Amino acid sequence: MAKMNLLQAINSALISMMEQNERVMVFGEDVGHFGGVFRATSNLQQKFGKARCFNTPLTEQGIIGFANGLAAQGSVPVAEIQFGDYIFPAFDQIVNETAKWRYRSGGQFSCGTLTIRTPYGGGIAGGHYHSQSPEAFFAHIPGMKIVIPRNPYQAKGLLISSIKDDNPVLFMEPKRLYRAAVGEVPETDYELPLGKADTVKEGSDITLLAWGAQVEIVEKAAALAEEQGISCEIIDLQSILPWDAETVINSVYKTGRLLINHEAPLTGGFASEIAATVQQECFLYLEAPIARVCGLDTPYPLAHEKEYMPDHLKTFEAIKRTMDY
Amino acid sequence: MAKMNLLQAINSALISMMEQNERVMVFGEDVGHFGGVFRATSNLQQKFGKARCFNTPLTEQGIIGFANGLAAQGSVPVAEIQFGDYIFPAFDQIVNETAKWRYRSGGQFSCGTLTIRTPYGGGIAGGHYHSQSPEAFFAHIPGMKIVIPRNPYQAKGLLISSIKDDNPVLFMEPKRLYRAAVGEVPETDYELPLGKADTVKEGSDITLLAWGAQVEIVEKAAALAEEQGISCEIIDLQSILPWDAETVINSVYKTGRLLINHEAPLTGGFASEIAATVQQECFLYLEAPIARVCGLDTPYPLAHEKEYMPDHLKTFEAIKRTMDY
Amino acid sequence: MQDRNHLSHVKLTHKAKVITNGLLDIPMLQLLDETGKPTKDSELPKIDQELAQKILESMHYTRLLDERMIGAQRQGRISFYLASRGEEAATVASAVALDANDMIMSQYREQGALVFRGYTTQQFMNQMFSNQEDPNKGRQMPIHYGDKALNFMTISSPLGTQIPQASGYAYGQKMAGKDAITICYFGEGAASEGDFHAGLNMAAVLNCPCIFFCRNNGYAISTPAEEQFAGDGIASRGIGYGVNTIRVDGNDVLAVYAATQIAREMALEKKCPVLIEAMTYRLSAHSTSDDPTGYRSKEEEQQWAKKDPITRFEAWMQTKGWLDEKAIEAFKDKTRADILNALKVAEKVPVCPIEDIIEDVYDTPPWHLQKQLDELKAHINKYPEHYPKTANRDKKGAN
Amino acid sequence: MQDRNHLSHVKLTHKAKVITNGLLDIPMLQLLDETGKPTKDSELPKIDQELAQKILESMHYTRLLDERMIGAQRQGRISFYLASRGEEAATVASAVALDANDMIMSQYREQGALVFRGYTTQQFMNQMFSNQEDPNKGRQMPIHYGDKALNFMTISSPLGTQIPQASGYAYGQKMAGKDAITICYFGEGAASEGDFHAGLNMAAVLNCPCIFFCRNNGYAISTPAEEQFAGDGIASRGIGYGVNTIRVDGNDVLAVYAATQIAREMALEKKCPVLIEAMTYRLSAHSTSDDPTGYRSKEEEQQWAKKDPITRFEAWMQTKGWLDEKAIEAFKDKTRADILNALKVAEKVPVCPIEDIIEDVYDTPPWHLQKQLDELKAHINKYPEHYPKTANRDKKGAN
Ligand SMILES: Cc1ncc(C[n+]2csc(CCOP(=O)(O)OP(=O)(O)O)c2C)c(N)n1
Ligand SMILES: Cc1ncc(C[n+]2csc(CCOP(=O)(O)OP(=O)(O)O)c2C)c(N)n1
Ligand SMILES: [Mg+2]
Ligand SMILES: [Mg+2]
Repeated sequence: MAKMNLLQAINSALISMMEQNERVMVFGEDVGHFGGVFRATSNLQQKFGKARCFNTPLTEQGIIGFANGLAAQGSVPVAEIQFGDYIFPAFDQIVNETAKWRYRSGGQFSCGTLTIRTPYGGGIAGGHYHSQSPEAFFAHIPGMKIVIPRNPYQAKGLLISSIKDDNPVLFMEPKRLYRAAVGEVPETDYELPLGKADTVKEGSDITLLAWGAQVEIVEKAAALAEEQGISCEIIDLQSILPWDAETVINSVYKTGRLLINHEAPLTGGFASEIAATVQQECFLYLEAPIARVCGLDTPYPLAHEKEYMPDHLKTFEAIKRTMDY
Repeated sequence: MAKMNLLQAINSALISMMEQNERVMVFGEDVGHFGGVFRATSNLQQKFGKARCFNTPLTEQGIIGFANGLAAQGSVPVAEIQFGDYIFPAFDQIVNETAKWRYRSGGQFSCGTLTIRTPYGGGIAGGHYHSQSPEAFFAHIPGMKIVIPRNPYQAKGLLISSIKDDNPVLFMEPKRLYRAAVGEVPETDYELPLGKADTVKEGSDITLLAWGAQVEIVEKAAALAEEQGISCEIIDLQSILPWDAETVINSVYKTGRLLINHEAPLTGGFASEIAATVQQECFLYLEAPIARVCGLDTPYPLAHEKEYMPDHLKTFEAIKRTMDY
Repeated sequence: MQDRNHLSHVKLTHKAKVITNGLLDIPMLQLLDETGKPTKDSELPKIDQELAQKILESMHYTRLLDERMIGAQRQGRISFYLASRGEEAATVASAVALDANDMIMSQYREQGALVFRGYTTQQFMNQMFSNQEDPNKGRQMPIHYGDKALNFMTISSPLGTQIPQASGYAYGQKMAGKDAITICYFGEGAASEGDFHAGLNMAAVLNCPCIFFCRNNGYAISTPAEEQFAGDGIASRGIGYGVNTIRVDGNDVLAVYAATQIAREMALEKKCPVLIEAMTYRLSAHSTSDDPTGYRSKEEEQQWAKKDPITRFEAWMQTKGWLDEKAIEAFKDKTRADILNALKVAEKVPVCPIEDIIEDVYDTPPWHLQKQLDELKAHINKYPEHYPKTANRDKKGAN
Repeated sequence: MQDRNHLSHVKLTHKAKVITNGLLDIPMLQLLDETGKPTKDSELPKIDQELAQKILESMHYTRLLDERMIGAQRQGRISFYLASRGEEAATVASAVALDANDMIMSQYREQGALVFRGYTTQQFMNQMFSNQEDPNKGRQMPIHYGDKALNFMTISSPLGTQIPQASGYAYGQKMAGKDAITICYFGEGAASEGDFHAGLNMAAVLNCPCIFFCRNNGYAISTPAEEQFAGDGIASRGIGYGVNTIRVDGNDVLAVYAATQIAREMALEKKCPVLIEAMTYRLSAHSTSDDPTGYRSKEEEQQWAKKDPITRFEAWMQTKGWLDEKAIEAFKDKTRADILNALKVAEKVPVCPIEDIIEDVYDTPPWHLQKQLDELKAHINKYPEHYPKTANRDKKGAN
């Protein structure tokens, strides 16, 4: 075990994978000698050479296009998109190519070995071009997997699983936790299962569901609620696609109430899918409407970031409203 | 009044707008002399000259980038994307540019005059690259409006409103109705309001919600249901963003049941947003879970198109299940 | 740390002079003139009678396949077809220069390359009838072939996407120490996509052993080349990326063959990309959905019909004494019969069973897809008459 | 119908020759050598003492602003800054050649152009403090300026997006019969984006009166130019698109001015795009978030510091007898004081009131945004101490 922050955990996972499998290659803008603008790929070029860890030209569509071809060839690309906000030029390569490659070829070829890493999320005074949480766009793409860790331990285990998984994975890293989240992480390899939620805390009155950096927000809200005698069950979804409906549904069977928190705008955010599914599956168990505490339907603001955020107070208020319904 | 099919209605709207306002320009792949691969822009170049109706090079990101600049300049671009399946290379220009332009400039500049037209949807043996219904991807973008007509009358009125509206509008055309949908259309100008649903048929037992080509599917299902004494209210959403929650909610207050039908894959489709909102607003009125009858979470199949489609039989079955809940 | 100077190679000038169009004239390699005679001083690539025969047959086969399938589409037997008439030299002769291990990533009009590689008539038909014998499992519209055994990547409709992918594929081949390259075909229209830019630039910077083979056939559906670009075709862009470039007469089998051979050798040895622009003309309609009379004249088409690549190659073979017209006629008759036969077989093979609808989305279907399939099957069982292709079948697909 | 022939301009060759790198040497226009002396035979653009003085002051102002704001960022007063040290000639002198009606669409390192246009110190500060006096309403990170009155389009972070937009903007100007063009600035890194390709090609085909001004400063954050492209810089790409192209010494005020004047005249008269590649060097870190010691040497930086554009221009002014060092020192002192003053004013101006959070998403807020605002306001009223910037304010924004 070693104390690592989230970046170090990612770096450690990449090193393990590159050591184990010489077909693993890491590339993206500034990931080479410099180690990436957040330093997640520090020392990889130095350790594994320029052929396996390299800067690309500044083109996200090119990075993913290249990665798709490399994956189809049988290599194991781990491509970095510098900010989640800049993944959209690659959207076509992801929606129409990465995700459909295996399907369209009848399983003859695939991009299964591809992992795309990208930092996402706000709370860093980044405004609308350095704060977006685009997971819902990708959740509507059959063929993709989407994974989001909330702490260093998860980050390493889930990233290793993502790289080993034979499906294309979008691995989204909550950048405001890059240095803030610190914890004990095994120095050796380990895998955490994809598609599984993590029950962070058990409780009986209401289920609080979040992922990534928002888990600590709902934890804070839960602490306030507990003071008022409300027992909260907290679930970290971890995988957005496929998502662990079973764990969520079982929890709601028990608590009868569900609150989902995410940073992305409300309309069409992934909370809507969860709410739609859970109202279907738990209709007779629900004691109150499923609450969504999300970002506003605006671009991510700069000056009003604090007001925009689905913070612990908004979550706490929604818990109370749901309890009092 | 004249009998027109959906394509002719669109062509008629474009002619009206180009006649009225010399700043209106129509462009895209093959839209010039040839009049577009579906012929929606027939004769526009001949009538208004090559400077106002022109072919572009084959680049969707370029078409929308160019259109964004043209709109910011004060012209009124109507850009065509040849198939909805090929809009993704332009996704960045739409998400990060079109939709955020007014916001980021504090209202100094905007792309409000832009209209993007694109055919979408399946049922034409087009497989996964000529059948997609991508509306949900765009519904998660604050700043966009999304409009979908179901017949020639709507098509003309809504397209004119979209072009005149001072917000960027994505105008999605159900291509399997291009020639199949025929109806009486005024030869003169008229506008239909954006953001408003259209109650196609009143009923008391269940609300059926759809848009575009799926409206006729739910109509067929409703006919089957009526035979069994189930009274269906049918709503055509018409605008996906902003959507007319009020009309839907009021209908559900009355019927106590809601079924949403769309062709796009279930997970993260726009039905999820509607379900999430309606379960919140109508919690105490709902007599059964909100049903979603949608595409499967797979790419749009070719050989199994019929099986994939959320057709009238699947809808009818879901109506019965919802009634019997 | 390395000291860098992005200026070190740049010469100075002190007179403001704008570089305007026409600075660069990229000539076109032609080895056979339009009558099939070797051009002056031209060094022909090595080619024996057997290979020449195979090339000629591949071109004829391609054209016959095109003709028959356009017919089949008109008869409503298949939904769509896309012919390559006039471009057979470009697609067949380029494939000739490749090794069987080289990966082909094509756009959609390169059936000639696939024919040369040995795709069988039955395979063509199975794909076009989307039946369960198609290795792509009938998932794509007609003409979107793909075959792992032949190193022919499954075709994808979105244009240009295969270009950066080819760079990545080639990089992977290099890293894996393979003695193979990737060839990437595309049209001059697709070269307007951002992916073209990304793909060529990345290949140049990352030294990918890849041939970018552009078929400049003058049109992208109805859009003529002059509304597609203002520069000197696609070749002039190669210079911009620092990519080795050759322009070739795409209707000249020998020139295409020679250029692709040189390109392959260079790509493999120097681990670098090479761009080939083959100047040709799409004699056919864009596809069966298209009608070119809306955008070009019969006269123009006739002009180009005179440059027919098959005729030209036959004329050359004739001068070599290699042309056996009877044998060719026999080959054509047999091919026509084979195609019709295979077509009849393919149209009777059922589509994949319904279980297939959720396959290959992921490596194994996750819970939500399994659930959707279960519901779908129950529904089909309830209304078997509405889903005749899939109802009442055992898993093998027998009705 | 017009008969078309995309081959008609192409010359033939009969020897297979690959065009390899180095065919094209695009020279760089330099009018003042590195010591500030006019180069041999060079024809200098017309420039009087007043204009020279204004250019010099704009460059100094830009550098002082950069220095002060880097300091302010270190002090934690603003969150982010991005300096243009070393590139002031490229950005100021290009703006000098423009008309006030020309639209500027910049990347982010072109504060020099904005200074020359007359953006005030207070405007700079209001933007950087995201306060309610910023015409962009404080919605963007520092340095994302925009000002309609000055025809300076609000900056957007996603790289390259402004390039096809500039083509469209220029097309609109042409169609509206305006006597104005658009200039589009971008870095050599951004030129790798697909949007660059689309923008230049469309401008060439659609005859857009637009100057594409590339600052090739050797780096994109840590990525050196040689890992960005393999061709002859960005200029060689112009040729590929058939776009008129000039390469210029970006550290030479007079050469940049002359080149941009020529480009503007050509763009306006011929209704066509012109590409300028200004060779320069980013002497500063990429931004305050960056530390270049991780990827380049001090020696390399020092090499380039010797080519400082301000020093060079001062040396030339000196030879003209136009340099009044005292006046310059006074100007610099006054500028420093002005900046500090404006900074202190700006940091006290509040951010926009909370009502603003839903404004400008649409022309008017739709129902769902209004509802979200109402809920938010109620929430803020409940916890005013947690939202100190917006709680307990009247609509005007006074606390
Ligand atoms: C991204 C994308 N945009 C548009 C289309 C529709 N489309 C199919 S073929 C075609 C023209 C392609 O022309 P070119 O690349 O020159 O190839 P050619 O047909 O001439 O062989 C177009 C616009 C597409 N398939 N993909
Ligand atoms: C689409 C996109 N990708 C990545 C980034 C992150 N980024 C910001 S600046 C930069 C480097 C730009 O280099 P260049 O264009 O050469 O301009 P310079 O900074 O040298 O002036 C990068 C990668 C971005 N802003 N947008
Ligand atoms: Mg073509
Ligand atoms: Mg740069």
